[in-house]
Amino acid sequence: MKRYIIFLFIAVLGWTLAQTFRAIPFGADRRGNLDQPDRVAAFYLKESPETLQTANSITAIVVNFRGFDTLGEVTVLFLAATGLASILYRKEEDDETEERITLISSSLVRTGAKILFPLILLLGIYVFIHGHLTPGGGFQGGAIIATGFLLMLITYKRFDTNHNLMVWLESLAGLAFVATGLYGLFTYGSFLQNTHSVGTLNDLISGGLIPLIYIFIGIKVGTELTNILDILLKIKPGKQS
Amino acid sequence: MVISPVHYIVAPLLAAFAIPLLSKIYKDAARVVPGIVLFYNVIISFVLMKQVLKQGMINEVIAGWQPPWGINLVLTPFTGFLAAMISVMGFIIWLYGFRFKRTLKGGVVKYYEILQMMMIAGSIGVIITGDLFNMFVFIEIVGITAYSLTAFYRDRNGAEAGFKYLLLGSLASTFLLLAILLIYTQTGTLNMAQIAERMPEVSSGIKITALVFFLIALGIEAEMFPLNGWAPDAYEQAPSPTSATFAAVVSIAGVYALVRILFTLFDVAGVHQYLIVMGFVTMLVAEIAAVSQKNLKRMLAYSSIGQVGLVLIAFGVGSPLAVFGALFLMLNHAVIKSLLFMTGSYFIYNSGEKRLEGLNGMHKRLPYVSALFSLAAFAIIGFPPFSGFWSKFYILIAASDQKMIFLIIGILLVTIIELVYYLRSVGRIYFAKEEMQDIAHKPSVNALIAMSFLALFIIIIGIYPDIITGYINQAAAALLDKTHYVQQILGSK
Amino acid sequence: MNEFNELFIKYKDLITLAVYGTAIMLIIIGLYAVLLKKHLVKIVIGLSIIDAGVHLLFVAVGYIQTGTAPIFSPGYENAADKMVDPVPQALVLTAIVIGFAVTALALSLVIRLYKHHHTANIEQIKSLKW
Amino acid sequence: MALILFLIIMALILIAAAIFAVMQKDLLFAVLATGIISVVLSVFFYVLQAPDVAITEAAIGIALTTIIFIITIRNTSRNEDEYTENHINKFDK
Repeated sequence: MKRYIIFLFIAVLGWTLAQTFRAIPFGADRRGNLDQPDRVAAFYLKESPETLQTANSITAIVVNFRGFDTLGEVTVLFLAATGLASILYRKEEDDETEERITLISSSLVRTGAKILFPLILLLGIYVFIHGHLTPGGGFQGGAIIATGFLLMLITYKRFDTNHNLMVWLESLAGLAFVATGLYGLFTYGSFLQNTHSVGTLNDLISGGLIPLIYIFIGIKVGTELTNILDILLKIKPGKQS
Repeated sequence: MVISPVHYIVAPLLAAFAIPLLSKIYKDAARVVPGIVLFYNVIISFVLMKQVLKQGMINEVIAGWQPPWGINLVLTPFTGFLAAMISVMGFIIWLYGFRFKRTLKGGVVKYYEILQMMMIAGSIGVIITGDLFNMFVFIEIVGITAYSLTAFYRDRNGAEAGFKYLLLGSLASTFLLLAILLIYTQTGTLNMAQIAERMPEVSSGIKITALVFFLIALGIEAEMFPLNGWAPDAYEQAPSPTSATFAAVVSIAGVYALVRILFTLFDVAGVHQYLIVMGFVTMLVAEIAAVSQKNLKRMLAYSSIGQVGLVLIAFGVGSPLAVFGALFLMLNHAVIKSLLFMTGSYFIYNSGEKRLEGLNGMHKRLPYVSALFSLAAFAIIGFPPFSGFWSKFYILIAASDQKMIFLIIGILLVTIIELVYYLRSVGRIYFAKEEMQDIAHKPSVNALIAMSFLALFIIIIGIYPDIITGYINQAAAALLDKTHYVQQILGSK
Repeated sequence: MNEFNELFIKYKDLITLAVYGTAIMLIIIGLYAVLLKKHLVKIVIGLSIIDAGVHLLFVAVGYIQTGTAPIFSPGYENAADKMVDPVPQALVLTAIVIGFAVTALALSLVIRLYKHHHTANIEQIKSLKW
Repeated sequence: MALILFLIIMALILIAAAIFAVMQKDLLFAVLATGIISVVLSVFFYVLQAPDVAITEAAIGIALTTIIFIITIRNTSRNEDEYTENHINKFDK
């Protein structure tokens, strides 16, 4: 009985979605008037190269126009890592030896990982430093860095992420993000407000505080994701409580 | 330094990011710092409240982009009132739980404190933001912290309750995202004031779909029937200060989000009737379920859902007096229900028994706590001269103004149900025989202060409701005056 | 990209179906898994499939016929009128990261439940009333 | 024409992978199917002029989500239909 109700619900939902999105034509221009913006899309497309001198308008939105969302999002990730730690891994209580599981252990892979690791880190750093110019940015770069650490974590049993350093980096990056926001609040009267000297479009140093904030986001996201992976990899399979 | 609404969010965030570092330097940082931050929030909420009542509204712009282009934080008398209420409750719950953390070992305190503090900060964020997507982000912050805290005790039921909550919560966020997407395609903006302004142009099909999605999503957050399956388990399994926070903070934020979206964004007829019906069903089902509960915290949880149902009914009636009653009830619910959870958890702590039998004869062991519990129980049923009486009274008056006879009968009926199960618990405390045990756990001083403060509040408001009615009146007026809200935010372009 | 634009206009219905239809199908399939599957990991897989569908829907809604990516790289400084809507993309970035956070938390709860019950089957776990 | 065909084939792969992920009893393969969903989805994003989203989906969806699922499966059971014979949970209630 419950099964059929659920099927009915899913069918109704699918039908509703289909009907609704038929009224929203695919590929139509919904940005509004670009010269005198009446919708936010047009406004962002206009202001991002003009006022902010930021080539990647998505970066401009994520870091500046809607930077508060991003602060919240970084917090969500931080809280997820905290929650994960509280649910799974309690050093003080479990008295576990800090031994990780390794998924792969062929020597070829290990050598490969050792070579790839710095390259992946460099790629990640490149991605978030150029976040305001090319596609990519803090989240992407952070995720790439975490992938690099992941590679090391699953191939080397004794690879240590230097937990202390990670905690410091993560906290300081988060604090620096908030502090940059507060700089805007105290200098210009609005939280996260960008500086007025924004450079010129498509220079590496352009967009005012945007690249700086994106670097903080990159470090924060990278360390948080690595932290999450580290916690998950430290679970002992088969341990029962 | 000028105090502005953004401090509500920034102070807890700074603390949350700094606690892992600070606790390396000072061992007790994780326990002390959140208290300082939450107390700071209490202070700024009084300063800001004063300012709001003078100016009518504070509209703080983030990143220097005026609304509707950027994200803005709005403090009206309505949101300011709720934010102040949550801040005060947050601080009191912290004070109550200060000793509780002693029983936790080492590093776990840090996790608990960060999550608890951010749950309160996130709820304030939901309330003060003026941007739809930003509200989604804050709802996610509250959600993530709430799931983790529900599963905080690492027993089997905790994890299960947490998983259940997470499942419904993620479905809620899916529907919320879909609704936001629909609204965005039609209005081209995410600012709530501008959406409200442009809503009449939206075609009715999409409007209804978006409304239904919002109702599903926020119905889950606001514990509305039949989407509240997560609530009793989460209330039961969470640590006691967290249960109190769920009642006093999270449910308030959920109801706020629902009301803000229905009242400000949409102009669809029939929403009020829907709220009345759903609120009534929620209330009735929850209160009937509460009677049959054998577990104290579950009983309180169902009672909590019932109160939320009554709040929704009052919002549904929609007249200024009813909204006034609804806000008053939200305040009372936050204060009284958290007092019930606080005292109730001491009973559980002392008897080691989660079931109602654990209450037997508690007045001998914990006379003061028992008195507080009974006081709160009487207050929530609505006995004069406690504060709970006034909120119910105003809602009944508002319903009778609208000639809603069935509603009045229904509310009175539910009150009788409440009477049954609360009196039953109080009766157990005072008249049932217990198998004697040694006095084990006296409440600590900080918990006593927190609980006494709440009890004092209940009595004082009960005798002199005028202290608070002025504020609530302005808050209700601010919620209902939609055009003023829109003009104030968009006019400051 | 010019060739694509002509084809786009010609086969608009087909492409609309391919994009919107896929997104809605993903949401439906994911919802099926979440509501009817019994294994906890399957339920979480369902959640991530729903997320994928919603994200696709966001990006699809922001797409504009003959549009380019909203990046003012050299040579495209004045090409704003050709650019797709950047807002849904920015929102999706946020949503993806939040989705990952929720998935990680969900899986940690799955692991914890398995440790307690030695099963990940929801029917064997229900010790609370559902 | 090739592009249109490409798009449609990708859409079909997405749906097929999703159905496979839901129906497959061996969870490891189901998880790999969600990985494929992420791969195709990021190509989809790229075609729809969203390179930023494509990179994010590639980094988070393909690598990180898949690995945390695999870790979970390692710590739980691999077979969906597996009913445990170990009825400990009935005794220590």
